[in-house]
Amino acid sequence: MGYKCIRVATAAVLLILLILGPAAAVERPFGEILQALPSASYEAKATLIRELAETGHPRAVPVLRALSEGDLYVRKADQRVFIVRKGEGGYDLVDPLSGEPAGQAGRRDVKRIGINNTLRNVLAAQLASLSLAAPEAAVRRAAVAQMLGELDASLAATLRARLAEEPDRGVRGMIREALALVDLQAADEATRLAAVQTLHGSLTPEARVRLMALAADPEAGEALRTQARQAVASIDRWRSFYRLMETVFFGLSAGSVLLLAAIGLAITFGVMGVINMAHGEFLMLGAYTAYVLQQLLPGQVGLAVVLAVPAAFAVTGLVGVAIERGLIRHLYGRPLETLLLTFGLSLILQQAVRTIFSPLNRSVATPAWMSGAWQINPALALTYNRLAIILFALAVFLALLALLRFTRLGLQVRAVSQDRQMAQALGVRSEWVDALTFGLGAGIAGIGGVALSQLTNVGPNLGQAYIIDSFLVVVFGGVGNLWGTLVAALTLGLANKFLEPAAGAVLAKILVLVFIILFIQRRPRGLFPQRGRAAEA
Amino acid sequence: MKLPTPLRPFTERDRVFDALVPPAQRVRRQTRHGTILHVEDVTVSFDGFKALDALTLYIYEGELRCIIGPNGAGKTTMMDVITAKTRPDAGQVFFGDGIDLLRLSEPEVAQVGVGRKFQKPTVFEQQSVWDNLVLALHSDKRVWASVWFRLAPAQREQIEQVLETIGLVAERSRLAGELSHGQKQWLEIGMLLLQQPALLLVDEPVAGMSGHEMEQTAELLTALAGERSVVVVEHDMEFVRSIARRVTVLHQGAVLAEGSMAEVQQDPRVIEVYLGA
Amino acid sequence: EPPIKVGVLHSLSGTMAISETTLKDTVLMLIEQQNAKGGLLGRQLEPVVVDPASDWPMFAERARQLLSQDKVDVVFGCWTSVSRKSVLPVFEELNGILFYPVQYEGEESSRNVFYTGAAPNQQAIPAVDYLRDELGVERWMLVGTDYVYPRTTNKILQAYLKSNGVAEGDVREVYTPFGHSDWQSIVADIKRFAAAGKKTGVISTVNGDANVPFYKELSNQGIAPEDIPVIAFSVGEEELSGLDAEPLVGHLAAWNYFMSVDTPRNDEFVESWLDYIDDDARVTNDPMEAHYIGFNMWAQAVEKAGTTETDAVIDALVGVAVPNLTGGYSAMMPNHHITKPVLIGEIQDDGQFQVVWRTPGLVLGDAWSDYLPESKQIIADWREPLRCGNYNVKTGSCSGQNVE
Amino acid sequence: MGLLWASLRRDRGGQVLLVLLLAAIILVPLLNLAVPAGAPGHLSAYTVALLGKYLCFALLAVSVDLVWGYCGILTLGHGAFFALGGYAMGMHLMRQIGDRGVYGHPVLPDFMVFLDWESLPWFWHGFDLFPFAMLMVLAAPGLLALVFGFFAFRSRVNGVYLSIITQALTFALMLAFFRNEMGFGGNNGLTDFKDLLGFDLQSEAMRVSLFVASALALALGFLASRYLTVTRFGQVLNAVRDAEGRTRFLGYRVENYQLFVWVFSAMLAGVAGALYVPQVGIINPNEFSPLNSIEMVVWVAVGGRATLYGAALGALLVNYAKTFLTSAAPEAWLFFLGGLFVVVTLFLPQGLVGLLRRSRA
Amino acid sequence: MPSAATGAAAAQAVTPTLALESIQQYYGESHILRDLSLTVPAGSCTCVMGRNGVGKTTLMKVIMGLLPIRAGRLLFEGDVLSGRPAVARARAGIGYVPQGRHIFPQLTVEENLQVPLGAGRTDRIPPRVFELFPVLREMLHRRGGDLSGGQQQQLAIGRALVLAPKLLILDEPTEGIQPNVVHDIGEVIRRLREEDGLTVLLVEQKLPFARRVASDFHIIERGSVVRSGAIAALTDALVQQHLSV
Ligand SMILES: Nc1ncnc2c1ncn2[C@@H]1O[C@H](COP(=O)(O)OP(=O)(O)OP(=O)(O)O)[C@@H](O)[C@H]1O
Ligand SMILES: Nc1ncnc2c1ncn2[C@@H]1O[C@H](COP(=O)(O)OP(=O)(O)OP(=O)(O)O)[C@@H](O)[C@H]1O
Ligand SMILES: [Mg+2]
Ligand SMILES: [Mg+2]
Repeated sequence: MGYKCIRVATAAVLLILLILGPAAAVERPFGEILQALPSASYEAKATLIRELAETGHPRAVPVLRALSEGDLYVRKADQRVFIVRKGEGGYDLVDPLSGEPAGQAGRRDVKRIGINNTLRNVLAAQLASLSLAAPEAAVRRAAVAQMLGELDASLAATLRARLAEEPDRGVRGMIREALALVDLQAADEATRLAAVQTLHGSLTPEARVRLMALAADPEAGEALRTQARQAVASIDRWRSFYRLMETVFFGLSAGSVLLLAAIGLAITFGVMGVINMAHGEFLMLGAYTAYVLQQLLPGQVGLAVVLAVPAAFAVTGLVGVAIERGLIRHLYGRPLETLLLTFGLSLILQQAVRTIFSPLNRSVATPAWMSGAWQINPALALTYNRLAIILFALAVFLALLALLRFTRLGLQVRAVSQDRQMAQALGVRSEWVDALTFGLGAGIAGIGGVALSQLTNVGPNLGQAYIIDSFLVVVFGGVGNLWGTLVAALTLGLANKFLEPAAGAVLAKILVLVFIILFIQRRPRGLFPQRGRAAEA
Repeated sequence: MKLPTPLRPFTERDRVFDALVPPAQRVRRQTRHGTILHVEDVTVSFDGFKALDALTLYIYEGELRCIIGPNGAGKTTMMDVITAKTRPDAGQVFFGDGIDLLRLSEPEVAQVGVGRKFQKPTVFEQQSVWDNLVLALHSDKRVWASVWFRLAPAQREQIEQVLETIGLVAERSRLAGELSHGQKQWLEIGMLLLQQPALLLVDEPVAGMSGHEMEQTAELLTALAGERSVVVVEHDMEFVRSIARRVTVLHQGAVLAEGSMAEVQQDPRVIEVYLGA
Repeated sequence: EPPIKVGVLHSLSGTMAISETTLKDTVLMLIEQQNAKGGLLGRQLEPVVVDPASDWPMFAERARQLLSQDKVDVVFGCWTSVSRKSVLPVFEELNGILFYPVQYEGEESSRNVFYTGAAPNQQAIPAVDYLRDELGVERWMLVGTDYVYPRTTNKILQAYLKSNGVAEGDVREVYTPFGHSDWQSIVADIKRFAAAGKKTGVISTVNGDANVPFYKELSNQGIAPEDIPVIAFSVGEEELSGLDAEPLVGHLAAWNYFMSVDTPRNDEFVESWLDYIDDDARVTNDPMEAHYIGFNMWAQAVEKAGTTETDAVIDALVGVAVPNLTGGYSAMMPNHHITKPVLIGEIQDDGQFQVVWRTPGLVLGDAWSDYLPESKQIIADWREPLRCGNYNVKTGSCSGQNVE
Repeated sequence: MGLLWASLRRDRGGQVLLVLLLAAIILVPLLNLAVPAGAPGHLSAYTVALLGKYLCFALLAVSVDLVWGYCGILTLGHGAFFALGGYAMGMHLMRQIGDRGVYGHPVLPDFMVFLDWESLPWFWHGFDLFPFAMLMVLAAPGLLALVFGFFAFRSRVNGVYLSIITQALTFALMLAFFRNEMGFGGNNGLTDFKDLLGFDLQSEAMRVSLFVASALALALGFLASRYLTVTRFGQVLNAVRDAEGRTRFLGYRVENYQLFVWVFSAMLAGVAGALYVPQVGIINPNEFSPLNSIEMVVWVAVGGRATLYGAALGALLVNYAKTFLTSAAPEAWLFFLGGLFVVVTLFLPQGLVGLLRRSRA
Repeated sequence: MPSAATGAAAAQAVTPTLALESIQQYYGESHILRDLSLTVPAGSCTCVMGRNGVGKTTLMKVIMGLLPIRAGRLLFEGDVLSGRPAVARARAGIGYVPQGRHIFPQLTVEENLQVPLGAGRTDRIPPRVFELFPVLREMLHRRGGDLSGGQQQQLAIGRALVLAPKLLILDEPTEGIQPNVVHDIGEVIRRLREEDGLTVLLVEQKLPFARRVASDFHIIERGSVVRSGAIAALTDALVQQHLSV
């Protein structure tokens, strides 16, 4: 509402200015400042940006945003400034003053107006104060958050004014917090005490920093200092609680990555008994499928990632079936030799990818809905990609479990892997079962690869990075037990993340390995061992 | 003081490597009462199912004892307990007078003189019949002794004899894995003989043997008894009748009846659960 | 006339292939261009390519093969320090010439090796200066892969920062294993470290494959360059081509060359590279420029010496100056390191860097860091009369030499 | 000993291997030192070093075959023992540098100097003495194998579980040795060796001596392993491989047999590593890489399991193929090597030895 | 009961359920089945006998298609079986109870019984199986590998019946089974033949049992059939001659 009013008002002002002509302009007009941007040095640009913001021009926000996002260009031919949208074939130009389309230009006809980090800071600050009245609460919240860093008296006044009309409770809370931060420096004791009270549960880093400073400030009164110290203690309690939550989240997400990497192996190795050294390369194939799909669907990152899941399943699954039919089926009953064969295969697949896609890493973009974080509070944010992967891993796991539990295939796979000849003699088409199972394991690995493509490099070495961990997970969980794989993956993920802050990443990894070695001494058949007479013999 | 949980199992284990202890001597068995094996109140359960239920059983020195009982009565499980393959939940097993078998590991049980033939013939499939027998041969079985082991002429003789007995002279250099089911049974009996145990546990020796072979086996076992104690589990009543002096009937993990073959055969409970009309 | 043989010792398979294959292609391109110009001394150049397969002992073996079997006149090769360390004795024993194109930790100067990549003072120190002076960074997080280059660089930086009055508590070092892919905890840690109220910067010596997940995590956890700038020493155009640069815009790298540098010579180089590799999507990077400089230096030295004979060429090389791609000249110094400008670039969304700062002049590569107590007193000078790579000015002795 | 000769008489492959080694011990020094460089028949230093390296790998393969082929322990971590032996030797060579390092420090190796170590860590003491270092070449891998094996075998860890924890072991060691704090030179490892027993490592004579030492070590290692496999000890190993449980019921303490052969094999691997390091001039944590250990198993499988000489043959062949292919077809050698493994498994289930046997039959 | 006592001669008239013609089988170089021919008349219970190691089990595996043969022909209900894989034979209606039971050790009893359902001859476990072997119902959720030897044997027979076979091959089915159950199995075989029209091929060493359930017999020696006939013709003299050592 408020925003609209301002817009109407400023539009009116602008209209008047236009009618009155240049004579009435005390300050330089918006367009003129804008035209000065391209040729200015970085320092000069900073001043220009401030000036642009201060005009209060309705186009200030979009223009500044375009500048900060690198979408503000200058046309080489006439040195005019445009906002640019990258479209098919070329660039669509938008007139910065009117927001109207202004034709097209080729890549080489325009030049971007460069900014650097300092300018980005300036831009962020200016945008923040401009968007304090934005219609979306989230934008306003971000604006307030941005302001926390550089609070001063004038900003405080703006905020105070805003507080009165702010409809959103969350934003109001933030503004209050920001004002309390200002009030900490106030002259009278009471205001300061009240500010400390307000900041008691605050999780923003600035609050803690300033309270700490206050607690250590010899000038401040004893009561104030004690209050501040208590506030810090309470903040720290909350922070360590959220830190624990965060670590758990990290652990679960690390565990789900392990799960996704290992679950295909839990089938090819765990159920079928093929010591599948090429498993890592199946992951890699899945990741490359995601890459290829993104190439095929330019500009549709999200769709490509979603489609990549079935596509990777199909591609890797088929490769798996082909490998099983062509090679591995000759090796049943000679499990150790599958190691040799699949090791050879893994070398071949790696080199094949190197030959086809070059040895360089490929870039797989992350869709918008998997970028960024769900900021629960200033001390706890859950990144969307990790959240997505945790859910995805569980979904894959459950689907697989259902498949093996509720279809005939599951039973037949186990029968075949335990006694191939007898299964045949009972009419089980072991060839089908083998091919399907291996294909399933490979396909699931491919799906895992799609997930990995969202987290890490897509390159020929991708598989190598995960193969050892995958085997560890399957073995730690107990070969042949899907639940074991789940529990093992999550346990290892959590163990790693809980150790890491104390021991460092390297030592944490070593400790986890040592833990596995010791654990296997205690339970020589993993977490969920196969039991019974047959297993003991 | 309590050790941290992961370390505790290492201290609990009572198996010790022989580098650390003097060679496990064959404890001289003092068979005061003439019993060579005491099985007392042994209970074994699997996931709540009692395979052995307070089983008590004594085997006497030099005796040939037949144990019969329905499928699943716990006969094989009983042998598992005696040979340390399965640890019972409760009960005691003594060998001779002094040896608590429950505290020994499988090789130690074998070394103190308990030999076993498995229900499902288990031989070393990748080794020749001859080598299978050499492996079984009664001798010092520690690592260092094996490194310097040489077959003495007397031992060679012994093996030849056993080969003769089990009718595998012609197959001596074939791989054990290539033998037929019955031949494997024989080979395992041969291995048992060469182990020279004081107590032989024989689980279903004549399964898959023809009538004539059955007679041979019967003769062999009868000959062994006296000098050694023999426990035979078998379902073939004809065979049992031909060797049995004393028969124990197990049922649901406990002794149902015991006595001479004639007595047992008359027992209505045995007829009901086992023999049939 | 028999051709002049040029050895190429870069891994084409294994973990390092990702970086080194490009360098092999670069050398092949340079040879082709030189041949098109009529070769050297009227002789054609012939490349001898071998694959040490990212296996360090294999590097030594291959080096020996190149020098003693194939009898090459010069070798361009190696990427990792350990591969260079592995071949070093071989080059000294068989008296060969190696051009090493990658930035490294320094602390070495061999008569037979020419270091065309950056020494720490040609990359790390200017980077710190930039962060401190231009961006006002006061708190420092040094994140690296746990191996010698990051360790040494960070040691030098620690010493440098301390000598500039940075407090103990305002510097923190964190190391990860090779190929580290789960950066959640470390990035969260960076955030916490930065929450102390002072402007914080991250100096990254994270190596190779670990960078992609590192940057993805940075952007996901919302670490914006304007809040916490990250400056990297091992992330170049090639690495960026393997990830979606969009969320990283504004983070920094310090190099001696960027593909985006606007000079005619660079345009020409980029053009011929894209032509040669026949793929418009490919990029050029700093180690490629190093090979470009090294190759031209060698060619010029051969012309100068009038022979490819090793000793003559080694002697002729010192003092040779050739144009670099950033618009100046690089010269081979007596310590076998070269002079280079240092550039700071900001990552752009197209995977390129925009130069935001450069040293006013050329920086001279320092083999022995002045910020390490033991190495402070060592200098390298391969000219007469010193002819020594590690001359201890205190004791006046020339230590650790394998060649007379 | 009689048993050994008797079994060797039947072991044609073993005979060939020993004869070849003997020939190499005589011919290689002759062709390298006596025939002048450039003359036909001259063996270059490059070739000598290469052959020496192959022989070390062959010894390593024999040690792997002993536990895998004969005892059924599929070890995916034997590289750890090899590397430990190598590090023991490397540490001795580092200490031999003395004050000839770049910083001229009388005691500390270069990497310690520039990472600011104050004094030599305790575990570096004694390595300046050759006999002590040689003892450690055996003791370091031996002890690790003893401790690891003691617990693993006692707990009856076997099959893939054992394989994977051996892999975890070597992986953990790799990460640990990568750490600079460990005091083993981190990723750069130990390099820049100068001399051994007072002789220059780069000299022709030294190189030939190392080659001869490797050949002798391989011959002795082979004989010792062969002896072990033909005794009843070897039979018990086989029995364990086929039916571990059954072996116990015959009165054999299986864990002791496994432990013995495991430690013995680890020591052999350690010796191979110790001979390898001075010949290639570097030892770095990469030698602990699980991939390397898998490769060792592959050598054995290619050559032929449970034959010993087949393992040696496999190691020689695969490594020669690697050397040859990486220079002949740098872009495609992985295709060839991978293809070789696939073909061998599919068509030569008993490895190359099986092929030889079949062609003779 | 005339149907149970089908004589060999009477059966010749109709197509035999199974006919083997000049089978030659080798393990590597060792010649096990030598020019072996025999027929199993429809509806009969034919018993194959012979000493240990003569090749009885081998023969059963050959019939089941688990071992390749070098020469000879197999006819099942007049169709040529040779060359077809075991799966096809099972689906054609041959049920197999192997020597050594070959239970899937990690599958529960129920799952063991469900395995043959995939062959498509039936889609649920016939209640008949539990009727014949009540112990299986009690043990339904126990792992097959945990059962006692005799229980496993019963499971193996039950499992073969799930296939609803036309020909049931039993390799020493009484091995390790308690006497009253042995007796029951004899009854089962009889009932299956009578009520379900099943043909049975039996390997059996125990004479009394063989005499009780079989209608015909073949004696194998050195890989060939040396004697055949109706079971009544199996005299003690023949036994003495061919079945004792
Ligand atoms: N590991 C185990 N888990 C669960 N149940 C078991 C296990 N071992 C044995 N049982 C059960 O214990 C009972 C006794 O088995 P055991 O093998 O001892 O019988 P048995 O008397 O030898 O029978 P048979 O004569 O058929 O061989 C059986 O019902 C069996 O199912
Ligand atoms: N896999 C094999 N490889 C080589 N020879 C074998 C193999 N299996 C069996 N034999 C040999 O084939 C012959 C026949 O074996 P088979 O198992 O058919 O005998 P059988 O008549 O069933 O004996 P039993 O009554 O003991 O079960 C035997 O001499 C056996 O040694
Ligand atoms: Mg039993
Ligand atoms: Mg049989």
